[in-house]
Amino acid sequence: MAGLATSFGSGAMTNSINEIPDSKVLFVIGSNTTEAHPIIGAKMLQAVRKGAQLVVCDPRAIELTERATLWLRHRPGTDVPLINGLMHIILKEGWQDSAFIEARTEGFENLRKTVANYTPDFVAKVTGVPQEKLYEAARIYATAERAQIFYTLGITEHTCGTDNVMSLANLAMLTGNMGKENAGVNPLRGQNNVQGACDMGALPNVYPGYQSVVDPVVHAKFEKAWGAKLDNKLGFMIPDMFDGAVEGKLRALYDFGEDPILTDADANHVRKGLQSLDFLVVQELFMSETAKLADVILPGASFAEKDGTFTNTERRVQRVRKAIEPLGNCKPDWQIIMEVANRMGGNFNYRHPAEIMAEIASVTPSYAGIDYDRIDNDGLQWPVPSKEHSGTKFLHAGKFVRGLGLFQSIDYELPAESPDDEYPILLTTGRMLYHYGVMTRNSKGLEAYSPEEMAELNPLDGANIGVADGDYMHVQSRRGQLVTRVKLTDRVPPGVLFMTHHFLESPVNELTNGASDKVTKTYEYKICGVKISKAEKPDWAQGAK
Amino acid sequence: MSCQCAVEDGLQPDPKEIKLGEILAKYKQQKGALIPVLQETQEVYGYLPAEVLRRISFELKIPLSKVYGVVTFYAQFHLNPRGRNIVRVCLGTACHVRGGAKILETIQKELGIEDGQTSEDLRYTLESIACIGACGLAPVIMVNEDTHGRLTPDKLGKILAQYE
Amino acid sequence: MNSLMEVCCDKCTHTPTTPCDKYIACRTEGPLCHDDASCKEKVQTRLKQVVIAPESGLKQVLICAGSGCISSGSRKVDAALEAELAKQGLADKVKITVTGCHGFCEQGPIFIVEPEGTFYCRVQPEDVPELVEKALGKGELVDRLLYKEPITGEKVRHYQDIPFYKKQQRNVLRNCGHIDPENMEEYIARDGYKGFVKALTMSPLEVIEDVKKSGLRGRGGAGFSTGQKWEFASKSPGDEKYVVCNADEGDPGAFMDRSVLEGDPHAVIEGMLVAGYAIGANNGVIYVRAEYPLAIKRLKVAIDQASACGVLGDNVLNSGFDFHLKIKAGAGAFVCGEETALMASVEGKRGMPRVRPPFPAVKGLWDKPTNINNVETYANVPAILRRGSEWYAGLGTERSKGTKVFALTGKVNNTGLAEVPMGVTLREIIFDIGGGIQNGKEFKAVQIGGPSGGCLPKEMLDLPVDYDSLIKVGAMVGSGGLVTMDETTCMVDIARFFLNFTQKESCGKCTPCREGTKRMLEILTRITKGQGKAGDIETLERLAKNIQATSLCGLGQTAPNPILTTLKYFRHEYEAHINEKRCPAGACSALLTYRIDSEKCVGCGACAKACPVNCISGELKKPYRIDASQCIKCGTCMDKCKFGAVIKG
Amino acid sequence: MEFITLNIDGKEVQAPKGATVLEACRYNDIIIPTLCHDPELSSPGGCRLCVVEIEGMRNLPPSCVTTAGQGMVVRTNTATVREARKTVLELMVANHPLDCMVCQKMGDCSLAAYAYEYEVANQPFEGEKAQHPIDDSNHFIVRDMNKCILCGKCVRACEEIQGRSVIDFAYRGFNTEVSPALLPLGESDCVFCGSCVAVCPVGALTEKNMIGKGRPWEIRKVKTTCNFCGVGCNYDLNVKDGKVIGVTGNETSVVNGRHLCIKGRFGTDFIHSDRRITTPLIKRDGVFVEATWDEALNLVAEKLTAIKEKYGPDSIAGLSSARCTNEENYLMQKFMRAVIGTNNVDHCART
Repeated sequence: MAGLATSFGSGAMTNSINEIPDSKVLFVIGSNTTEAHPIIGAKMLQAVRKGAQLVVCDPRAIELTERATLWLRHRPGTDVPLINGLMHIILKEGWQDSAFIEARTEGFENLRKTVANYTPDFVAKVTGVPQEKLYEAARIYATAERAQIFYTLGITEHTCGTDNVMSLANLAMLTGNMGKENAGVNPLRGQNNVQGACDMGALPNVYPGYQSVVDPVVHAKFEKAWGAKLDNKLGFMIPDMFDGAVEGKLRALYDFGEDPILTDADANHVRKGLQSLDFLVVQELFMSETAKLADVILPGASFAEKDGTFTNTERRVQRVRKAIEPLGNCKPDWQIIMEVANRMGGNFNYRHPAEIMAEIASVTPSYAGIDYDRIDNDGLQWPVPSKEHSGTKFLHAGKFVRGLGLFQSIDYELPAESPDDEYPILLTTGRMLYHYGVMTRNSKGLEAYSPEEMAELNPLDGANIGVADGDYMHVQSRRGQLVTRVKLTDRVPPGVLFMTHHFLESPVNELTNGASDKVTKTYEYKICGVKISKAEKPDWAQGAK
Repeated sequence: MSCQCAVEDGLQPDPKEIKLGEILAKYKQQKGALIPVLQETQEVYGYLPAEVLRRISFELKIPLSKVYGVVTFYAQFHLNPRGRNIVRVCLGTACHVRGGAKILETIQKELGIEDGQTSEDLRYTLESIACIGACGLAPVIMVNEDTHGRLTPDKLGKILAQYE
Repeated sequence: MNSLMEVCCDKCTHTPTTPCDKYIACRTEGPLCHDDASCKEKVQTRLKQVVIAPESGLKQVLICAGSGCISSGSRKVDAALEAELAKQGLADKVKITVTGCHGFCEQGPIFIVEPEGTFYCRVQPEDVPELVEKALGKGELVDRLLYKEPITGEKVRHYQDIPFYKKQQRNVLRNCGHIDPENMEEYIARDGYKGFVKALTMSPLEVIEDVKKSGLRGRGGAGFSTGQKWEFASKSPGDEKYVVCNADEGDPGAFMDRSVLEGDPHAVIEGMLVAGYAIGANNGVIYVRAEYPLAIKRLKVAIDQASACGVLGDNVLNSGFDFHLKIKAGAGAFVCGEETALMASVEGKRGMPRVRPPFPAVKGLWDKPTNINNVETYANVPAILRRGSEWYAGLGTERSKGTKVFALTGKVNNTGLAEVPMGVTLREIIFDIGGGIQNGKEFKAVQIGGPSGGCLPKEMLDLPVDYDSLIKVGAMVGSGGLVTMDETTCMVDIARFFLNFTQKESCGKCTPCREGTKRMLEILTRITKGQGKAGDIETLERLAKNIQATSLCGLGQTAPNPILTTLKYFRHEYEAHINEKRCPAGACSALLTYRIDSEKCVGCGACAKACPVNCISGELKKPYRIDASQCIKCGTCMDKCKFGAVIKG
Repeated sequence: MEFITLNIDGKEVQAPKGATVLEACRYNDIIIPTLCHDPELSSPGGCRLCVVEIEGMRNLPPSCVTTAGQGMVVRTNTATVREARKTVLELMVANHPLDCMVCQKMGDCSLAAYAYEYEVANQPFEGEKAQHPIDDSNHFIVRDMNKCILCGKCVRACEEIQGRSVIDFAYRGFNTEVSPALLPLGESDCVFCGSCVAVCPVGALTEKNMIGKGRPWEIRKVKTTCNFCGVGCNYDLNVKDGKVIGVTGNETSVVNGRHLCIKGRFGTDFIHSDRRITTPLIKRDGVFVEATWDEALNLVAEKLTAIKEKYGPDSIAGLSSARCTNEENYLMQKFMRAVIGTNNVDHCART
């Protein structure tokens, strides 16, 4: 998000989901959309059915690559050279949108100098993508009247994640594919309310609506609005929290339903951090790996048991409605927080989430026009600056949020950890269709359908270590180890292992690297080195087919 | 989709598979190629085995359900092995009025199989057909490519016996 | 020169890549680009070898190799002939031409000696030595192999004097049986491709105007004006257009398209070329039933030959017009004869019709403007161009022009193809050409137009056969199948037979056809089994009416026609089945009883021996009897009895 | 928008240019029964239930695929039309199991509703009925093709909405069935999005998890936003007796219409998982012990207050959640900032 915020002034998806079926060119990179965002994936397939050209860049063969007009199978971690290479070709062929560059952007000369070094020959060598495919991709994207870029964690979950994002922003601005329908840069947000959590300022550097905590005007506004003295320095990001805990700087953690042991990289480091705390409160639905370490567990309510709103990936604020009473003694999370706050001297007096939304609207300019009545049926896409405003379908029309779009000159950096002689296999992680996070393991149907990890390994690598399809193998990195079942498939190229993070029996984040992006501190989930060997069927799998 | 092709297993490539590969290569770039591919493939295999349909679907990028839909729509395609000799009894109008039904009945008795079935020794497959277009010779049957006309029930035994 | 297709000398530059616009005329009148007596001599000499002239002293044998004659053994005859000619030293004197169908399949294998036109029929290999010796060597007649008129018993020598042919006017079929369909020079020698060359001298719009003026209407079904159809496709905007030939002749009882494809494939190609030129299409597709392997083979040969000499391909005859032709083999679905289903099938899909509009002329094959006609329609086109639309419009009736080929089958003496001008009566076709009903039985009805048509009774025999008259009485020209029935044919059973066909061939897309034909068939089957109930006729009528009104395509809309016409003209037969449990025609086996006439029975016991359920008993030399309670009504006893003692009723 | 004028049932009415006769009728609140038509999908014109009379046209054209024309005269409710529709319905009913009383679709079945409206006799025709084995091969969708009326909406939803074509028509004529290729659905490439179930007008396709759980009139539907990925699909939670028994699509959902993925449609049973924590727990001597809310909340407040006093506000951090609502995230950060006094608040993915 920081990447797009730097380039455009706003980090959200520029366009709307329902623009997809009528798009003519879709450029998808680092996104297994049909599995991670199935409805968006289906809309992409609808576009293909209507004749859209689909360019997919992914090291893995996924459903989208089968349906693509063109598939660029670049090596993991080579997104920046790939995009720079495409821009090199675009400039060489004169396919850039000079009028757009002139009128709407700054920093173009720096970009031009950088990408000059990314010749097709060099890029083909680094990325493994043949030159003619680079040309074809550049042509399809740049010569389209309108083209949209989509990406997800395959782009961001790298130490160079911000660089990757800014490269894509460069590509879009270079060709003028910005600020209109069916043209833009669209990060597909992972969780149901990751957009909303950011919007609400659940970030150490901003208040709701991305208002900086270090901006004195903003600081004064919130002190007044909340009637409290507020801190004006940046807080800890997640990796800082676990580092701080290990170092003794952080003493207590209030965990609001996250399970960082399973979902954050380098699980052993996370566990160690959590164990170092004096006090850990976890508000949860299930006894997660993290909850097991808690001093107090406060039982929250599921989304069906409470009212509220989620903000989806296209910035649409939509209602969550209470369908049933909270189970047992559970309480909606907003009530729990309120009660804790009030016991610590706060003065939180909300009778219903609608009242909280009213307060949000009063302090958050992009949510100013939102209330429960207005979003009752269709929701509203922020920015909604006033009660009269009908929401914003696509961003940056006529003008970027930051004024001029900023070209950044980005160079290729190696991942923090690449495969080597000792750990020769590149481990990359992602999602699959049948589970979401770690919660769907509690759905009987989904669990029965997809009960355990099926790590994807190329048959050649399988043959090397003597595992057959359906066997189990041992995977070890510098940080940890696990046992997983194996699916031999040429969906992954030789030398690459793919796993998901849904299964606590094969906890992939025991292996992943805790190194993170220099700006956003997003972990490098997508690349680390591991070694593999055949394993016996583990105890937890004795029931498996 | 993982490909378990014969070459990888170090086995001799199956000549039928090679033939299928040639058919697919010939038609891959042509639009509307599914039916000719199925026809030529059935020439090679005698019928259309499931794994062959999967390969055709994959190579022609046509969903398997659509391939299956086409195969089951047309009378010409068969999902199960067929007899060495295909006996087609014409039940067209002209043959009907000249006793085609009796011909079919007699052949059923003779071969011990019903319309649409294949004998256990795979010698014969019996089918009825709407019209061969040899109405002048009614009643007619076709055995493989040969047409036999002006039939009476007592001629049938001798005709069928010719086909091993 | 071994073929008219060869160049006369080096001066001739015609090839598919350097085409000459006079190529076709040059084949028979050439050379046209230079004056050279020896070249002219070569062409004329060859021409006389192709079309045997009476004064040449040569003889030609036309042996039919249509599907009908092949199954009667004609390929063995021509092999024997070749050997025998060599043996008797006549190989140089006699030219053998293996032809397509003569249309008189009943009498195959057919063996015609030209130039005098002596017609021998049912010729077997063992007849060949005698034919060679007498007919070809000495010029004598082989009397026993001549055609015998079934009613008078008179022997007929000449082809053109046989009543079956005499009353016909062969336009579409003019080459069938007279040329070697696998040799393009024979087509060209008989004015082939001259119609197309003529078209090239006209503008596409003039061609369309000409075809409109001719009055030609589609020969496959509803009888829509061909010229108008072309006009729609011509006016429909599109950079790419298609010409499609519907050769999915599926009506049981119709085989004229097969005969044309097997006997004169170039006529169809020529018709398609004209259509392509007229509407601006550069690609053509012929969709042929898979059940017609010989037609497919001959078409392939013809397309290859036409392509090899530049009549098909890019810049045809240096006209700037490109035309490429492909064959698509069907895969066994009657409904693919419906034009939208046919195109779906060409596109590799399930052959399910779609709703029209849009019509193919607007959105056809691959969603491009498409003209689709059937084989016979295209085969009519060359002569219209060559001989003029006035000539064509002079044939037939006011609103139905030209000639139509009918496939005459069933209980008629002469089964085969009859081409007659539109407007002749059913009686003329069935009695004058067809020679009346077999075995002296009485004519009862004729099913005209296949499963979509209707059954007409003897009161209708004097009905002129044209599009509009037939529609008025609930039948249709359709593809032109004429199935005649005699007094032993049960009309309920015939309706059941057609419903069984349409029900099996329903594509399943729309409810009325998919479910409705099934229910009608079930009711008809019940009636023929003696299980009919009061109210069945009314239910049939109600279903028929609603299926006609609501079905998606022509197959469903016309499926009830056989029921409605048999109900209209033979309602009493239905009533007899339902109310009296009796089949007046004696055809429905469930309603029959077999008994033995003790007067006629000689007590030979053949019936008892043959009975599959052993329900016939008796003592030798005394009358046998059938136990009706055990009898399965298979009729074997009746077939076996040589004394006509087994009676059914 | 341009409009045309036409006459429907004797009244001059207006309709948008290019509309079908069906759309023109609906635009003017004239009811036409349909089974195979769906505004979201292409129109095959196959069921023939929507036939009408149009002056100058042969037979009874289906309104769903006939374009309305200026000056057209349409009759939607004549005896001929009603009889044709009734016949179509009778033909469908004649090939349909009549086990309505135990059918999951009872009360929500279009065929039953129309058969009732058009007074279809109970057993209109005797004869053969389709005999297909029930495909129960997977955890999510039950396919009873004996109840299928071959409207093909599932086929089109799979192709046109999902872009997958896992199912299609197979065989032909009376034997036509909708089927995945060669194998039951559970062994096909189906991703169990359930779009086919969502569009099925009869009981041929049903959600396995809802079978026997409730009748339409017993169920309360609550529209909400899915809690899995970031697409933000809306759907209806189906509630009976205070329990969520399943999920159905809601066509008013702006992002996704009726369509969902496997998780949204079939994965919400986690709500009632017996693994849910339903009472506050306090760890005493390494073991969790059930506690009252007051005990737990007091303990949390005491501990955090003590740590804040001892080590300062920045020794405490809040880990908020991308799974919780905006209101909860807002309160969480407000709590950290205004009550604890630190900016140490973050949540998982900040991409």
